[in-house]
Amino acid sequence: MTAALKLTDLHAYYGKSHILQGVTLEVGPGEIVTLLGRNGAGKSTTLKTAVGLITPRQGRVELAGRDMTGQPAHRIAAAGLSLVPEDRGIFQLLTVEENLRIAEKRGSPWSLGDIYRIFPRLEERRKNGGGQLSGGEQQMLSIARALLNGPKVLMLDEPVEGLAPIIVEEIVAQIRLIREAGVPILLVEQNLAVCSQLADRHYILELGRIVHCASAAEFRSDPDTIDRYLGVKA
Amino acid sequence: MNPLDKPWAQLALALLAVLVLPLFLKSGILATEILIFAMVVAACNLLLGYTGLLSFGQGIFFGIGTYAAGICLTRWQIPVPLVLAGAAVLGAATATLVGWLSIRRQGVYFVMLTLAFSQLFYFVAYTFSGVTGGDNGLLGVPRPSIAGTALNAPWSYYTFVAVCFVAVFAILVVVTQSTFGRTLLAIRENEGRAAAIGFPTRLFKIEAFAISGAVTAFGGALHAMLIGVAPLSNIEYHTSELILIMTIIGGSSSLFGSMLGAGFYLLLADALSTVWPRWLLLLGLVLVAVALFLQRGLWGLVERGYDLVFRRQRAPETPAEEH
Amino acid sequence: MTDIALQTRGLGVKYGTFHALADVDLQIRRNSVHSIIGPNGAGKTTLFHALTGRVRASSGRIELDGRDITDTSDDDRVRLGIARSFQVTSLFPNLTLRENLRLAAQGRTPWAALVPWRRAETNTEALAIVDEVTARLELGPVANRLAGELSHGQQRRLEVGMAMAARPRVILLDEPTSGMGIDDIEAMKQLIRDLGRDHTVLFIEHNMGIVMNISDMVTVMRLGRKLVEGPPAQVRDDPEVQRAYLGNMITGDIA
Amino acid sequence: QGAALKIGVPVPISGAFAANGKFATIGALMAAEEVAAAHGVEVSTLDLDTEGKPATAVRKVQDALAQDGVKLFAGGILSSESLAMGKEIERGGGAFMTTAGADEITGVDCNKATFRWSVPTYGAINETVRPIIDALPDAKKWYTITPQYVFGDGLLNAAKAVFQEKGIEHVGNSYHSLTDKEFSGYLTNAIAAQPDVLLLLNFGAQSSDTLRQAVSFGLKQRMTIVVAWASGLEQFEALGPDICEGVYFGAQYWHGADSTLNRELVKKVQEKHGFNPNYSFAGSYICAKLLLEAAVKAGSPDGAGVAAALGGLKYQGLTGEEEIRAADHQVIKDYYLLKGKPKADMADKDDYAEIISAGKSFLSPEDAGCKMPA
Amino acid sequence: MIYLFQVLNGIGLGMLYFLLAVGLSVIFGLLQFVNFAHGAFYLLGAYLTYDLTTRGFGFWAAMPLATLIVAGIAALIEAVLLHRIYKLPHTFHILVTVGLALVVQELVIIAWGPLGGSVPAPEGLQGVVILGDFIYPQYRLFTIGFTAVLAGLLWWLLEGTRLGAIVRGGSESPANMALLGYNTLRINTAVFGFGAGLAGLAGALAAPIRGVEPFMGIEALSVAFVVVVIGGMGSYTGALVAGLLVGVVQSVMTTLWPEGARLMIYVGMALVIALMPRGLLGRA
Ligand SMILES: Nc1ncnc2c1ncn2[C@@H]1O[C@H](COP(=O)(O)OP(=O)(O)OP(=O)(O)O)[C@@H](O)[C@H]1O
Ligand SMILES: Nc1ncnc2c1ncn2[C@@H]1O[C@H](COP(=O)(O)OP(=O)(O)OP(=O)(O)O)[C@@H](O)[C@H]1O
Ligand SMILES: [Mg+2]
Ligand SMILES: [Mg+2]
Repeated sequence: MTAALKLTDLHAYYGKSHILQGVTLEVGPGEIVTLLGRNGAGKSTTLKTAVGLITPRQGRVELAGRDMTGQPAHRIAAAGLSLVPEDRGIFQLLTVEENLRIAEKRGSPWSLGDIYRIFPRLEERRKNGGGQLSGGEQQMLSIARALLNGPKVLMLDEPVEGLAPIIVEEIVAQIRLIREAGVPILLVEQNLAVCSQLADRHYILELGRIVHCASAAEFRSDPDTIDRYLGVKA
Repeated sequence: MNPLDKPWAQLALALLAVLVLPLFLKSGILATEILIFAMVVAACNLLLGYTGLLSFGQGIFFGIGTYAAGICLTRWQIPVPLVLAGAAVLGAATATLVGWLSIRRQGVYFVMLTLAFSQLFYFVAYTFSGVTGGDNGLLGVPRPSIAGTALNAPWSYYTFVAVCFVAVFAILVVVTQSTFGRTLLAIRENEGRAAAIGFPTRLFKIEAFAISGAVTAFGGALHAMLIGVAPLSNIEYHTSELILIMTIIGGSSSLFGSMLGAGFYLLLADALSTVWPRWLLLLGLVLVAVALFLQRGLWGLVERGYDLVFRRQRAPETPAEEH
Repeated sequence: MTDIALQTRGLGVKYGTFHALADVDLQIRRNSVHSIIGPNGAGKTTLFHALTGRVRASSGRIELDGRDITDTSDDDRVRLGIARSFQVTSLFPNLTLRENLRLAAQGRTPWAALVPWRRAETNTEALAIVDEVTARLELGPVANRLAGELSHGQQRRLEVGMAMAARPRVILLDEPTSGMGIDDIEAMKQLIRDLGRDHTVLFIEHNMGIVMNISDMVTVMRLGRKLVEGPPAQVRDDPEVQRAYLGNMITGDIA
Repeated sequence: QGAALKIGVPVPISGAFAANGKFATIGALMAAEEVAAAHGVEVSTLDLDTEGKPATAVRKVQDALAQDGVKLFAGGILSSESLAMGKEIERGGGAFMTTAGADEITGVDCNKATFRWSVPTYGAINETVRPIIDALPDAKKWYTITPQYVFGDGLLNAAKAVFQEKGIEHVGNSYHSLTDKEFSGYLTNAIAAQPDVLLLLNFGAQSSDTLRQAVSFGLKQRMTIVVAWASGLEQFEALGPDICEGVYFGAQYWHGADSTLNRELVKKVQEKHGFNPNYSFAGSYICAKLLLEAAVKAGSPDGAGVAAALGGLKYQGLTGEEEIRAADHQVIKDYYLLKGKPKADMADKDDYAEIISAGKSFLSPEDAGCKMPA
Repeated sequence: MIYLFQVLNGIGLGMLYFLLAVGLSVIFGLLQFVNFAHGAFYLLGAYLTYDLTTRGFGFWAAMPLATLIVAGIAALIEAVLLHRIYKLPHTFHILVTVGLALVVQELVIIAWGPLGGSVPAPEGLQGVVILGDFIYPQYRLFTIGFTAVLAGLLWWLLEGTRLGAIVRGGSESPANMALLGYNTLRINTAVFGFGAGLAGLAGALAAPIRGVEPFMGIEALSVAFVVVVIGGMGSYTGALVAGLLVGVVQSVMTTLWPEGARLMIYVGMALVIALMPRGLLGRA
């Protein structure tokens, strides 16, 4: 069975600095996979490179078996790889509804109606400017937009960062729902609790390389690894 | 750093250019005009290259200098050194005012403000024709005299301007090498940080404007004496545009680049305009080409040439130069 | 003289109509290491902006050594002895490391820099500071490289060095370890602890390892207000802090 | 004969006035060839692009004087550049003949080296306004639109004097700047004053714009429109016959003028270039011709000799009998009043207008303010 | 009474200014690109209309055709040349577009000569409207109505449609548009062509009023800049309000203090920037 998303030996640079030094990972159909690592390890860069915002110097990006390497971001996005970026990427000057409307795509299993059912807050605030939303609302809007775009694979970059626990829980629930709808997810998250609640598998990234890969169960039973790579003492 | 960027090298190049120009150019007037614009462009460079300020208002100061010379020398018999000093002071004062008002805004808004000011000063000069002669300009501006003889021959006035030019260029080199100049560079790089480490950045920018205005007005005064009139066109928006274009063509990373920019433009215009009336078309293409292929201007070309000749022997430090 | 180096009373900051900071009372003891933690958007950086004068306080007052500096401009505050580093690295990328530090050292006497003929090299005092800071940060080997060409960790160190070069009495560090490798973090920890001996250090940090280890005092912020304040151990066990920041699951932060 | 003659043609070849410069250079060249053929001397022209800027003009003239040894200059279409060049050429010991408009050229700023072929503002107004007042006795109210600078004021003051003398009511004037292109506001002022005649005192592109907009406002049906200082054929071509029809134009030159030299010139230009000479062409031609012939007569192109040969010269010119007044170097010649023809009446594509009247009106050199330096 | 006329004049002028400025503003807003070649597109629009009408096309065919050709040329220039320099500092935007403006202007002179010409008002709009003391050219009234309708349409297009949302979104963050599957390069080209087309249309509409001459572009550019700066860069309503304001002030000034009409516009502009750094309606 082909992986929904497969990255092979990706190398990427910012100017002269060699950030990704051979990242290889894959996301299977219906899977939630997390990518862990320290600040600056290159997690966000991995996601950006996968979606084509950064062009890899070397390596390969495959979406459901299709080679997308070197394609511009809009092609890859149109082919079904959705990224909810770190900064959420809300258009501040557009209203909530406009933000959603420009993301609508024929063939997406989610409609505007579905979105308002999942995130009733968004319907309440649909005439609000994107810039006037609270952080949690922005996060919902960003995820909603990705859904309307009909993703084949969804990549979330720190979706719960800085959010109140109640919202974190809500978003975690939504992520589950999305997975149940059949969309595989690649999740970058620093909150280990979130990761362990959601993920089927984990990758650990360090200095631009994947240094560890484990299933959720293995990971939980191996606190040493967590300690070694992520430096967390609970 | 490229050794050519060293202050002494810059000064030496300027001196060399002043001495060599007469050998290559038949026209003393053209040579003189090149020197005048070279200093004016260098002053613009102090703003663009060293402070990061894209000023569309340099024509204001040039025009102010022109009129200062025009009025002083045709209405009253004021000695030339005094007139030049007065023009510089007036230019500095005007530039302080314009700078003070303009630098409150940043980016494109700053550009637009300086542009608005240049239009404003043009219309003021145009409207108060009693003082400025309006469209006719002020006629009969005399050349300076030394030991009782007026410097009417082209090359004798060239010598006078050359001395002024070298002095001004040296001053600008000193300014850019000073703590002040180096702080300007920091402001250009990252103004927020410069403020955060304690520099009142507005003051620095205004001072840069004042120095630039003084030099530009000084050049304007020399220009009025060169052509014998103080024309309205010197304060026009086009003069500002011209100075800016010369600055960018020359390359804003070095003062001597300004000399290259002024020389290149004036010689090109002089050569092309007699060949083909539609020479502005070629000029347009040159501008596009510079922006696409020569972003460090002619000076960048000089640096590249230097590297090619003198660096090739040494082992390459990095496998490949960026770009 | 009191032993309070910096204090705020009822400090508030508004961005437009949005209250980013409200009613913050803070007392930073002289020669202490005081850390500020809190979720993203809590107003920590805004607090630094207010303390250094980058943004205007909309209410309340700020005192440095008992002197009211609420309306003092940002460059004046540098001269009075407040210096900072930035959360997002903010250097002069096309100037050398030495020049970056020299400028920072010169920043205390900016009027001298207005003289357009004085050479920078005549300010021997500043040059001495540059050498000292370079040595202390172990940046000597790259002192003549352009700041933009330094590695991320080196840039972060230089970022802190810029604050040190101003010879401040109070030094504010905004997430000094963000983007640093594990070794760098250890070194930075030492440095901050050191700095606490002859300066007053106020720093923002998401790395609980550092915060809990070297802070004399921790202030937790949330939604622009002070939530809890106390010694590290007490803060760590505070249920409200756990709910708002450390999280009810595990810690809020890795690394 | 002696050495070859060189004549500089400093005109705007590029820039906003390039159209004028183009014809001026061909005109001067034709004059040079004629003089060369007639007197068996070698004559060459040197085109100097002034770009319409006084600074460039002066620089080029200085260069031509100093390097190329050129002493004779025919050209200078714009007032500002002509004034500046006149001074320079005087300093350099040359001779200069121009067609520029500013009264100062043969007025307060007159000098030994500078001659002017074109009629000053006084004559232009008197030869347009007077005949129209006589022809339209019922038109008692006039409105003027004037560019705000010395030249415009020259025309306006001359017009006011005529109005006063003739008992005409001057119902208003609108000043505008040299950079204006939009005249609807000024025309609205004019409409509000309800004049019988609208007198436009601007020139070149600005008078074309004003006229065009006036016609679109339907003013042609409500009042008589007069353009006191039109540039003739080139302007009519830009405007087209529909706009010109019924409008009065004052002009320095018209290719339909009935004089021997003009008929010859028109024929020659038609043969050689296939067009009718316009003002830029004719002005440059006659200036160059006069200068060159004077140089031939004086035996040298030196300024003093040429000036002496030109001063007081009477000759059959393009406008008929012409005379160069020695006291201020002003050419005394006819100024034409033209009226635009309906398209249907045009004999050929350039037959835009008919000559209503022509005549000479000049202030005395003293009244013009010329104190010729000794 | 005369002020009423002047205000009407001003509105007519102002609507053309608006049309001219809104393209510049949209281009700046979307591409952060300072376009000194905007006047050249206006020039081209006017000359193409002139050319087409002299070739026997009616004005009603010439106007849209000229607009489309200008938009096409601009889009081509963008796709081939300009998109390479967006990332460079503004200095280079200015250099390239000043160069382009020169090239266009000289090409116009080469193609159509330096003299300029007149474009007759379209059949049926050549007369004047007379109501008592009120005289006004029909064509000018038409342009007021036409641009007003156009302004409404544009507003709806930019603010009310998904297309407009895409354009405005793209102006905020091209990267985020790409993440939603939009080709921002193509959007940029389209928007540049669209903005330039508006300038071309303004030129086409202005041609019967003021004729054509090769230097009309420079003058249009400076007016457009003034309007955009006063209205606020990138603001649609700002361009409309400022366009009308500048037009009306200019017109009314011709009665009040004609010598200073031009001066006042620049004084006003300097004041607005000094007091309201973002212009009247610019984004914060
Ligand atoms: N635009 C940029 N230019 C230069 N370097 C960059 C840029 N963006 C990121 N980097 C550097 O690339 C490295 C990897 O960054 P990346 O954003 O991928 O890290 P990350 O793993 O997502 O970290 P975080 O947990 O902080 O989000 C870092 O060292 C960072 O400093
Ligand atoms: N210039 C600004 N205009 C408007 N709102 C702002 C501005 N700067 C910050 N904010 C808002 O103020 C709040 C506090 O921001 P601040 O940067 O102080 O947070 P912080 O505590 O430093 O967060 P972090 O941990 O992410 O650095 C945030 O909600 C932010 O969105
Ligand atoms: Mg990241
Ligand atoms: Mg912060």
